[in-house]
Amino acid sequence: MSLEHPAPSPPADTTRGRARLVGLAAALAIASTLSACGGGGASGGSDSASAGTAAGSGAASGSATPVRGGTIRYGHEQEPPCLTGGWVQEAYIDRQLLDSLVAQEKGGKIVPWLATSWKVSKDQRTWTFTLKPGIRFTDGTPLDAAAVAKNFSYWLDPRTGNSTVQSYIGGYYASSRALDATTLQLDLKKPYSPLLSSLSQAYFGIVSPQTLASGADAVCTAPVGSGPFILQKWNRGQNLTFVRNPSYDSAPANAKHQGPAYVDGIVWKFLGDQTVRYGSLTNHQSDVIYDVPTVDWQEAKARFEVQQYITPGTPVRLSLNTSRAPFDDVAVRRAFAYATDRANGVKSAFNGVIPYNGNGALSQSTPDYDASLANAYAYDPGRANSLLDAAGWSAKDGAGYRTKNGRELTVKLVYPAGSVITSEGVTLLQNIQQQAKQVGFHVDLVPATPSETFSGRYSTPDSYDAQPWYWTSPNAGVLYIVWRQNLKDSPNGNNESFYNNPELDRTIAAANSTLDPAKQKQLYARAQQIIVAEAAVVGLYTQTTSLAIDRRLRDVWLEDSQGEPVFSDAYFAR
Amino acid sequence: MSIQLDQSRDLLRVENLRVAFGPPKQRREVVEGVSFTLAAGRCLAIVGESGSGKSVTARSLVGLTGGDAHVSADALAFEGRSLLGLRDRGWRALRGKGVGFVLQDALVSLDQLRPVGKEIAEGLRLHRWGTRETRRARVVELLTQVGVPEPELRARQLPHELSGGLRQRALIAAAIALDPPLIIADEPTTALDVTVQAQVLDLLAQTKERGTALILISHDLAVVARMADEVAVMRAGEIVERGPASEVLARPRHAYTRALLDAVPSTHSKGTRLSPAPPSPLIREPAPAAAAPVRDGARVPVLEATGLVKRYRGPDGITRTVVDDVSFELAAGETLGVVGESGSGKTTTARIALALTEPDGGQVLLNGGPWTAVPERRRRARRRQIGVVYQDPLSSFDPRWSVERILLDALPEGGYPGAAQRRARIGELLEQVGLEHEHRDRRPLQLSGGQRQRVAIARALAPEPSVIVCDEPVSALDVSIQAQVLDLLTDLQAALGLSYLFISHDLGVIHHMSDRVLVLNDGKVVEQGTADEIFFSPRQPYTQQLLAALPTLAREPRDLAEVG
Amino acid sequence: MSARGVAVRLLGAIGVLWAAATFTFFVQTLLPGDRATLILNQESGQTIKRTASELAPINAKYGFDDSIVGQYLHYLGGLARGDLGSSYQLHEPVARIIGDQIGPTIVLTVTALLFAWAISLVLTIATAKRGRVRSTLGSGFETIAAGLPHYWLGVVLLVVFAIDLKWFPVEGETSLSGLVLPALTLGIPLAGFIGQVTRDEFEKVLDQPFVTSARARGMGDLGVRTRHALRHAVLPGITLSGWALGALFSGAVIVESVFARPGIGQVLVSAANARDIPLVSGVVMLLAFVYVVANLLVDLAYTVVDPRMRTA
Amino acid sequence: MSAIQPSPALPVGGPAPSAAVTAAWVRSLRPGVILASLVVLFFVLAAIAPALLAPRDPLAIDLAASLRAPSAGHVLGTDQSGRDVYTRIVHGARQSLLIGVGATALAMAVAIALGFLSGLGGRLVDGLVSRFVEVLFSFPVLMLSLLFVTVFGPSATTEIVAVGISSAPGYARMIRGQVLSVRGSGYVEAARALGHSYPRVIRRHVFPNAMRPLVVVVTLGVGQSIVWAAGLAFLGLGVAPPAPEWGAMLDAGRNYVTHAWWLEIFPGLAIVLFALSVTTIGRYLQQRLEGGPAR
Repeated sequence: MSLEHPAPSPPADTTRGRARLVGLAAALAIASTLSACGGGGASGGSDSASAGTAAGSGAASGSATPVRGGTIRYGHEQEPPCLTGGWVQEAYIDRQLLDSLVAQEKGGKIVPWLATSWKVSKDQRTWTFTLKPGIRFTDGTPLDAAAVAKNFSYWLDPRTGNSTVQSYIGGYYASSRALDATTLQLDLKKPYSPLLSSLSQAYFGIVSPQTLASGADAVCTAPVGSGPFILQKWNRGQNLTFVRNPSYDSAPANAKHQGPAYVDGIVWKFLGDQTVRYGSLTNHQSDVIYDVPTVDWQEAKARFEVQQYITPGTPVRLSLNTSRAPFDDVAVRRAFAYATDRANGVKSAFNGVIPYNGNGALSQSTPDYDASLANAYAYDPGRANSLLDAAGWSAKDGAGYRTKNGRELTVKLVYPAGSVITSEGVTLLQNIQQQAKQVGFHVDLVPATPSETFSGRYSTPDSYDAQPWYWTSPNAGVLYIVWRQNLKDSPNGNNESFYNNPELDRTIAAANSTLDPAKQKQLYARAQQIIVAEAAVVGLYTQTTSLAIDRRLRDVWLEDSQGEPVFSDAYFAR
Repeated sequence: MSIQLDQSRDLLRVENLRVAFGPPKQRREVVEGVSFTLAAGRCLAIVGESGSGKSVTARSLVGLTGGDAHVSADALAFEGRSLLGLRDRGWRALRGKGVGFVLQDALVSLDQLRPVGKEIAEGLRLHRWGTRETRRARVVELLTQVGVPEPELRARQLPHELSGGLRQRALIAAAIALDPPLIIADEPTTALDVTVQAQVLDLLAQTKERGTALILISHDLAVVARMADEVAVMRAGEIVERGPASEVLARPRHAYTRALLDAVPSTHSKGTRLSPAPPSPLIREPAPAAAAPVRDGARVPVLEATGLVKRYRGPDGITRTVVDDVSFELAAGETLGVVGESGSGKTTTARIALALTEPDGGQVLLNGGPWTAVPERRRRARRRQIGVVYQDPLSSFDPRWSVERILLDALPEGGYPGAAQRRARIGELLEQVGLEHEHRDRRPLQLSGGQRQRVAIARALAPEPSVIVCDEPVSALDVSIQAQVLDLLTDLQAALGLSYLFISHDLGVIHHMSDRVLVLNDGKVVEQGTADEIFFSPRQPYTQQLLAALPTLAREPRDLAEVG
Repeated sequence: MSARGVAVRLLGAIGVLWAAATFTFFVQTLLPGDRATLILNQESGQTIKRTASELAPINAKYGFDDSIVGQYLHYLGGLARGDLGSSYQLHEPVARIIGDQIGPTIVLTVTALLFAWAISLVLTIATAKRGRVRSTLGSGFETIAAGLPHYWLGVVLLVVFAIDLKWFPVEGETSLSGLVLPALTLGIPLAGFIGQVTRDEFEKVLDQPFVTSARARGMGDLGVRTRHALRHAVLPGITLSGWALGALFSGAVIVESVFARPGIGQVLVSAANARDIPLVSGVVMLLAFVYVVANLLVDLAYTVVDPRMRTA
Repeated sequence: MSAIQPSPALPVGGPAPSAAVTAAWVRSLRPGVILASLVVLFFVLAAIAPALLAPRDPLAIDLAASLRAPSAGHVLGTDQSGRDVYTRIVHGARQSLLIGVGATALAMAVAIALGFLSGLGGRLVDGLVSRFVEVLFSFPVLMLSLLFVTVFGPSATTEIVAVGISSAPGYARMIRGQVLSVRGSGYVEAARALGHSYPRVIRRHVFPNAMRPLVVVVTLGVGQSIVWAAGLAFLGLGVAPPAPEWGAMLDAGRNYVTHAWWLEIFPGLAIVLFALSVTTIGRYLQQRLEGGPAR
């Protein structure tokens, strides 16, 4: 039993809500009770999470003896089309099913998982992993070095591959082979220091070779791994059900215990509507939910155990299209950054729950983040005006927008609606639109449907001026993915600013290939400074996820590479 | 008076019955102090035109005047028990068991979604008569009693599967199911063909003979003449005359009763005016001898039909011949009456004559020239030579249009060069049909039934035709209005030398109007001849049967008295 | 119905299905944007432009390199064999996906239809022609109900009765109690529509002579309403129900989203967003089929209520 | 003598099934009709000259005043970015009404073309058009709208086209029935008997009379179109923010429903109130037109 929290009791406002509502017309009833709920909740626990870690409002960890049994009802948000692939939505699920070679701890420290130890050659091009012996996939196939090698080949095969994996190591990977049952050798074309950190992500979870052999459909819908849970059924549009892997014995070193999970299984529900999701928790239909609505955060902190995870990698930021006017002019890009009070806009849109990230290059929780850039381009409309005047955008049209040679200062801001940018994100964009209007920018908000987004309609240089996106990554190596030059012979679709800077490219490449932490940090900082100085992106907020957990459920934690919830240590307190 | 019976023997006593509708402030009196009594086994007929309050009077006797009605009376007693202040439960006990009620038009008076037998058994069930089994037997017995053949089968059928006569019998069966001492029949034969009407009246007479008292509501004096012991004539909510049937019908004392009786067209009324109204003022002099069409130097009929045939394919895929080898001639200035029961092919014949329906065989010549056999394009210019007046004038007017617009539309194109002339012509037409200037701007919905029919006649006259086809032009009108319209048609014929193809199911009207008569049955011409030949010496059995079935005032009052 | 009637109807139904499939196929195929890119990007959560070498295997796998007409004929061929194809995005046969999801949607829509009928009938019987106040209340409710947007009503019901009062589950449950709020959300506006036509007919019927006949036999008001008037009054509503089923499926898309219920609505929205042509076409075909069946059922119900249809 | 016609005729299934009305209802709701007219007038005025009714800028943000409950300063409260909800509802009327009216107009145009083609064409044309309408009918409104939005992307035009096209078949059926009934009416026959040409009869009788009941249907349709269009916006397929539009406001307000109810309740009330008002007026008109002018 936790000492910090009283035994679970019905939430205090249940009866209050009922008493108030009886006998009132529905609409009025909502009015009265909801406004009553609207006030700030009692503050318990920390308001913001520390960088790079999961932070809870006083998680009840390990203070009671774990008990076996029970099924966790988890309310997640989005349902991905496939269970494995390269999207973070798939990673959340994979973390329950698959084991990776290594795990990353708070602060970027790498700890053993399937690999008990590893070493790297002097030229940093040959990595040798020693695997834990005797591990089997849940279909009975042994998890040996050959199986891991097959996974690598599968990911990097252009016909079957995983393009996210390819983004990370495609430029470095040469080959992999099993030296013996427990020894895997990985050969690189050039040194890549973020390798281990990258491997800690669930995209690199090891799938049974039998699944791989069954083809893409099986990999998508029924992947078999060696993880703590086994996929039982996928009820499309509704939920996934997992059962415990009874012979699980390959938990990462940072797990709270080794051996099979305590609970019997998980019902992984997809509850896209945040009101429903949070309501499901308050109504005791879920034991834990993902992404607590920011409006409910204060209340949730008082009623539940909450955890927040600030995703490392890039923050959610606006990529400015440097390949065409008006953002081909660095002065205009800077002016745009100065013109918008993003710090307050974020605070308002996200109810003060999600932190502002002024450094557009890296999220504040990423190792090697340059904190000195946190307040880059603080709101300064005066400066924005003078920059624009100097850049020739000095005239104004009837609507109050600036013009240059008769052309209006228009920014076509395309955002992927419904998936990446939540309604709160849309609120922020509207705030930015209005702020930018004050200095004469005409920001045209264009919501892109998921179909338009993913079919690449807005991925060409002539289709937008600004676009928000993020890229989760446990290390600063993500800079290589995002800022590698977009060249004819080696295109880089992830460079959404179409910003080609050989110096930046070299700096990042050098950072990626050095093992000296101090030097590496310095190089990454240099890269961040270039990006920020050039204002090729404008930082908005950190991609932040959170959990709210019923107090009966203990020891749920968010792992550190991407913030996936880990349920293998969780148990229901009696 | 002899009808003042001993009160103790009165089955029903009504004193100063008043019925008003509407909320207190806008209350509209519909029945204003009606009094009568009825002894067991007697028949009282309440006669009146629409709006006279006769139906409301009947309904107030069973408490069915509706929600916003206000009913009061000095006395309202049935079998010595006062009905005043009766609550819903009391009324329900009375209805069906004490008083049977028969409405007109059985197709809508029976629930079309339920088998006839269930409807008949309903009254039994409601008054907890017998068991399900005995009720079923009783239904068959009742149907047999009212003369329905194959009663077991009929009991299972739906109203629309039965003919109008059978439906009316079923309705009577439902009313007499519990042997009530009193039957109220509200226009029980109005929608029926004359032969069927006779059968239904016979049935009611039999019921009466078994000792049931009868209140018969009707607009038709002839129907009443046959049945009633006593007649009450209602007008505007009051009884204007009441007395033994023989007295009232033979020697009416009240002017209204007299006017009503005069208005009934019959074999005796031919050549007389039916309405007291003076002839149309425009028609001062008789028409110049009708300009008859001439062919090869000889006068030819204005309308000449030879061997007309029309077949229709029903939804069941069976082809029926509706008009079967019909031939006739209509001479200039003459009226040809076409008479027949429903389904005899009268209307189809009229439509073929108008060239609105293409015949499958035969043809019609108009004023000596081919008419139905030429394409519509060539007919169009000649259409002004033949006009039409329908039974239901309302539906023949575009509801959006005013009277003036309707008539303007009917003026021949190019016939009147200026707007002023067209307007003058319309004024003339209105005057001819006896309408006022103020009616110009009215819409059809704002006119009374008689006025509408006058507008329809004016429209038919507008293109100055030589022939007018009148398809049941007075069937929907009250008898006094009917009289006015018939007189108008007669006047117009005299003044303008028109020829009428006059279609009606009403033998009296046909005899009154026609020079010659065509009797149709099942699409075939049964008999053709002058009106007097047909009516006074019919040769064909069907015609004889038809005439025999006609309830009529023709029988001498003395005969009636003997029957009574 | 005659054999010819059945054949005509069947042909008509097949025509509707074919047209629905064709329309959907071409609308979806001719959309701008590359389908192979869409498939690749959705799997990796990216939005990038793909290289030809990346796209080639996908194009080959799904036959996108074939001509449009070729793809269409291939699709039609599949349909003729009863094969709806396989979802691009979910990697499962369309028939199986639909089969899994259609159950809850049918339960939802049918329950909603029943609710709608129950509400409108009770309301009609209790308020039609029962004095000014009562009938104004009844018809007022109907007018308001008919104008209520599903999504709004759903959110209000959810917040009041599930989140605040906790009388019903908040999400997803396929249990009976979980069905109440979604079915009410769909059923209340429909009850407004059905109620309006039923009330109108009901009031007309109460003025019919046969009702007077029944009263003249001694029948009471409730008896007249339930035994005679009701049966007539439901006829226009039954016709309406055929139309309503389509509207209910539309509404189900929204209601399933508000209440996080499984069902075809959610599948449809995500499939349309993902341009999953086989799946969208499959759902469209299904709805067209439901429409055809619904109309048959309406005819059948009509015949049951109105025996004239049997003998005419 | 009543001339009640037994009518086993099947009622026409239309998109606006509320097409039925009773005299009692209308009479009893005269004050309701006046009230409804005022509501519609208000929203029409809001659509034409929103600044007159709500002088504030519907887009202007005030981050310091976010999520304020209704008060004297902001009668209907403020949203997340401190924008005045009342102002946004008033300014949103234009977009919403435009979509409602536009969709109904489009539906009518399509339906009139199809309905008249069907009603006046021969058996073959009627059969073909009726089949086509049948196919359109088998697409539920939202289904067709989804397809449209995925093709053309979300915008007011898309919403108009989507909702318009998908509600057209119901109207088309109704117009066809109307044309057939007018064609078979007594006055058309009377006009033919007078020798008027076919085109003249169509022009002077069939067209205006077949269109007559549409006034009502159009009124009812506008309300329903707005409801459906708002449904699309609710699924995130509506017009682009921050343009104020009722459906989009509902969509945005949905996440705050437990904390800032006014964001969800008031735009919803605007839709309900407007739909209710046009329906009330439509039914009143129907009574007036079908029942004829008072005597």
